[in-house]
Amino acid sequence: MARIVGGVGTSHVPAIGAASDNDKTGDDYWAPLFAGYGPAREWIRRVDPDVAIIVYNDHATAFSLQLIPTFGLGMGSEYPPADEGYGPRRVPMVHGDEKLSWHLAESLVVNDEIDITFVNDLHVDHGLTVPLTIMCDRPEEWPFRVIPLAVNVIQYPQPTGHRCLELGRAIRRAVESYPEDLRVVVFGTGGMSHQLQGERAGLINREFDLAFLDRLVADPDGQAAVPHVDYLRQAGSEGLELIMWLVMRGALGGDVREVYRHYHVPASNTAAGLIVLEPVGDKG
Amino acid sequence: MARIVGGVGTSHVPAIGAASDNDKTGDDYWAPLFAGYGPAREWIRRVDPDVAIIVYNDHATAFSLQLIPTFGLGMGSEYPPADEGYGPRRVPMVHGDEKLSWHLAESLVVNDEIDITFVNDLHVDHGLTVPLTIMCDRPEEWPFRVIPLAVNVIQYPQPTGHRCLELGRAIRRAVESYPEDLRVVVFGTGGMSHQLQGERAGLINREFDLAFLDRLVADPDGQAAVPHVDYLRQAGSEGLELIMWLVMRGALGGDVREVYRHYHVPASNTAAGLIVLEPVGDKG
Amino acid sequence: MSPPTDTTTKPWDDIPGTYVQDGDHYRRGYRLNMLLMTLNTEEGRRAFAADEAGSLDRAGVTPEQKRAVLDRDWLAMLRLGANVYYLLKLAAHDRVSVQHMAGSMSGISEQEFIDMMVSGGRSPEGNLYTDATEGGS
Amino acid sequence: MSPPTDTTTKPWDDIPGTYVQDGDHYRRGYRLNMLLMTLNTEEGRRAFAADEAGSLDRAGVTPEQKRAVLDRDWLAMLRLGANVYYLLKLAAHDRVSVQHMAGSMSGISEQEFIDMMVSGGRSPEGNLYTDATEGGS
Ligand SMILES: [Fe+3]
Ligand SMILES: [Fe+3]
Repeated sequence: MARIVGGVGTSHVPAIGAASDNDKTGDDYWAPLFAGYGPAREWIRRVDPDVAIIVYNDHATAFSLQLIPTFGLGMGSEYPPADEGYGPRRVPMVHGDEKLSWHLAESLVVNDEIDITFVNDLHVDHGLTVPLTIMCDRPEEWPFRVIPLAVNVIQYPQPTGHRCLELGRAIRRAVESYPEDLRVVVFGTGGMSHQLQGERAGLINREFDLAFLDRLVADPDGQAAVPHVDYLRQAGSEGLELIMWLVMRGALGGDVREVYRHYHVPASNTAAGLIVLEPVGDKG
Repeated sequence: MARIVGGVGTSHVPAIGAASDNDKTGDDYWAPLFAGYGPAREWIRRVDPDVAIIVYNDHATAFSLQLIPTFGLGMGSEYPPADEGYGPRRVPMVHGDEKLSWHLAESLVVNDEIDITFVNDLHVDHGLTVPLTIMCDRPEEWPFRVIPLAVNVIQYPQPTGHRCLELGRAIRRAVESYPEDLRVVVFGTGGMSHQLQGERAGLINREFDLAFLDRLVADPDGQAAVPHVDYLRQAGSEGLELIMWLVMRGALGGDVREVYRHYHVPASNTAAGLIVLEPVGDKG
Repeated sequence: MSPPTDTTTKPWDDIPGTYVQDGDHYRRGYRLNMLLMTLNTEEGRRAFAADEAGSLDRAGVTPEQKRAVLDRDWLAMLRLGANVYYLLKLAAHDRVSVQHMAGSMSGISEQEFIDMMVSGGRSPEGNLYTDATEGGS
Repeated sequence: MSPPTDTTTKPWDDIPGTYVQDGDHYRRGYRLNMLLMTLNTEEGRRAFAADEAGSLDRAGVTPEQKRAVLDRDWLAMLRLGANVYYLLKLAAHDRVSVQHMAGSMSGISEQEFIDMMVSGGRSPEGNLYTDATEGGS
């Protein structure tokens, strides 16, 4: 039986990927951030997952205003890194797990009435590949298969925090009903506080971010009830990406153990956060 | 305040559109079918809606296996008739209602946690245009605006009957919370029993179809609990399209009055059904 | 995309002569269906008509799928992963009727199929379960 | 697509200096954003670089949007419906940094913006409500 052995919440700032790709992780600007990634990288090596379900948002790359899925689930066998303006990142091909994707789709739609959009041909942007870099550094091949789950966080109306948490819980049920013996990790990505636009660009809210991390661990239902306008106001317009961490949290079940936390300002225009969680009662 | 003044369930067989487009509605083969459309056309002229929300499925036209939304809501101002192999049908442009689309999206996602895919550029195929022909004949311009709502009925896993009914109920709440004074009709399209494929092609199940119509009117929750395999088995593989009628039924609220019913075999390979419903307590 | 085999039992396995578009069918037919999808445009239809074999090769379909398309073996295409809604694009391209295609799949002529439909269609009786015992399964 | 005006009040109206991608913004910026989307491909970037004005005309953007793009007036583009994730494609095309773009929108230089971020970013204090009374609204 498959099971969820851990969860990762992490920012997915493009500049973090660029710093890694361009050998700048030792620079004064980047060294403190990357130093904090060490323990998380050790953790995931130890946990050694077979598959990561990466909850992320596409940034006008695979999707545009022409078509915006609330929840887009990757069904493919390969997800090439996308060209976002500079040509594709030179990182390994992202390999999928079609069988598990179909199982997830079936369980989510039939058992939990989540209205998934099935996406086969999907180029994945920094929202998905930067978290891989953060957790895995620069391997020849990514050490696990990946199922992308793209969430609309850009276009109002975004799914509610409650819905994101429920999606996570449905993912947990789906994984636990999969007959193969797989170790699955779920990533929630994006955030933390940042605003890239407008006269208020550059907003950082450390207090909000740290409170979010605390409540994510201890009171996910409470955090899921926070209305979107509070994120926009307190965490910046792009800080709303944090709702994707609720999907990850839901997938971990009731109580969790906080394995590791890292918080650093700035990564480019963003407060970079990282949290590693394990479900209580499960061994990694 | 906008309100839902009626519902239409109807087959959307391409050959019905072709018969209309090619002036064959008086032929022996087609005359009995089209004769039965008269009272429904009179009804919709009398009801004179401002907008029709047309629940239909795309037939490998706007969507392909590359990307399959469970529920795709049209957000555009125009939906051109699509080329499905013979060039586009020569029927009028389908005009949308962007403001109502955005209101629906907001209400469905935020209030009812339906995970809509927003679709702007959408060419509409026979699934949407044939019902317009059935209800409106061949006008210079369609007499009302249209909001397409595309449901995945082709690719397993399809949304459950229960989910379809709940989507309809959420549409009702959305329409009733719209400040403009609009008269809205909802179409559920597809079906009835038919199977276009395999050694069992040509299956027609009159008994199933008529029982479906009865329960759609009197016991929608009971009909919504029927598992998909029963449709596949009893109504043919393409008969599963009937779940879209449940969306329409949900949008009409509790009790309904059956205004009109028509049933004819065959339209091409299909049992053609038509039902007109009004919410009880509302005047058309 | 690896060609899948159906390994699990499914609730529709005992429906006779019916091919359900599930995940296995999806994966089996992906490339073939995406090729058929190109017939939605005039440009795609011209390209296919000009060089069917080459179009099939470029689409990366299997040799069996290619053979089935070139032979217009509708049942074989279906079994090899084609979806009926995509096959209708090929029927439109060939200017053959749905009745021709459906008749071919069910082993009768176009006219026999039309006559069957006019007489009320294929009866559910004996056609709901593979073992032909109604209510079985 | 008719250019919309914002007629309803929204819960985020009192957040200062923030442009929310709602339905009105979507409709206002649709064509402009779809043009910016073309910068995702090498081909699109070449076409835009070769003839910016012509690309904008062909995309059907408004004269105000065209002017804002040609002038690289980032705040004007935003106000006229551009979305920041789409604007980042133009920043990438121009090889200017996010800090340059964000600084331009907030009225400071790239270096000033970088320095502000290194010092912990723009403070929430006084920046959560337009009337600058924390907890108001
Ligand atoms: Fe992001
Ligand atoms: Fe259909």
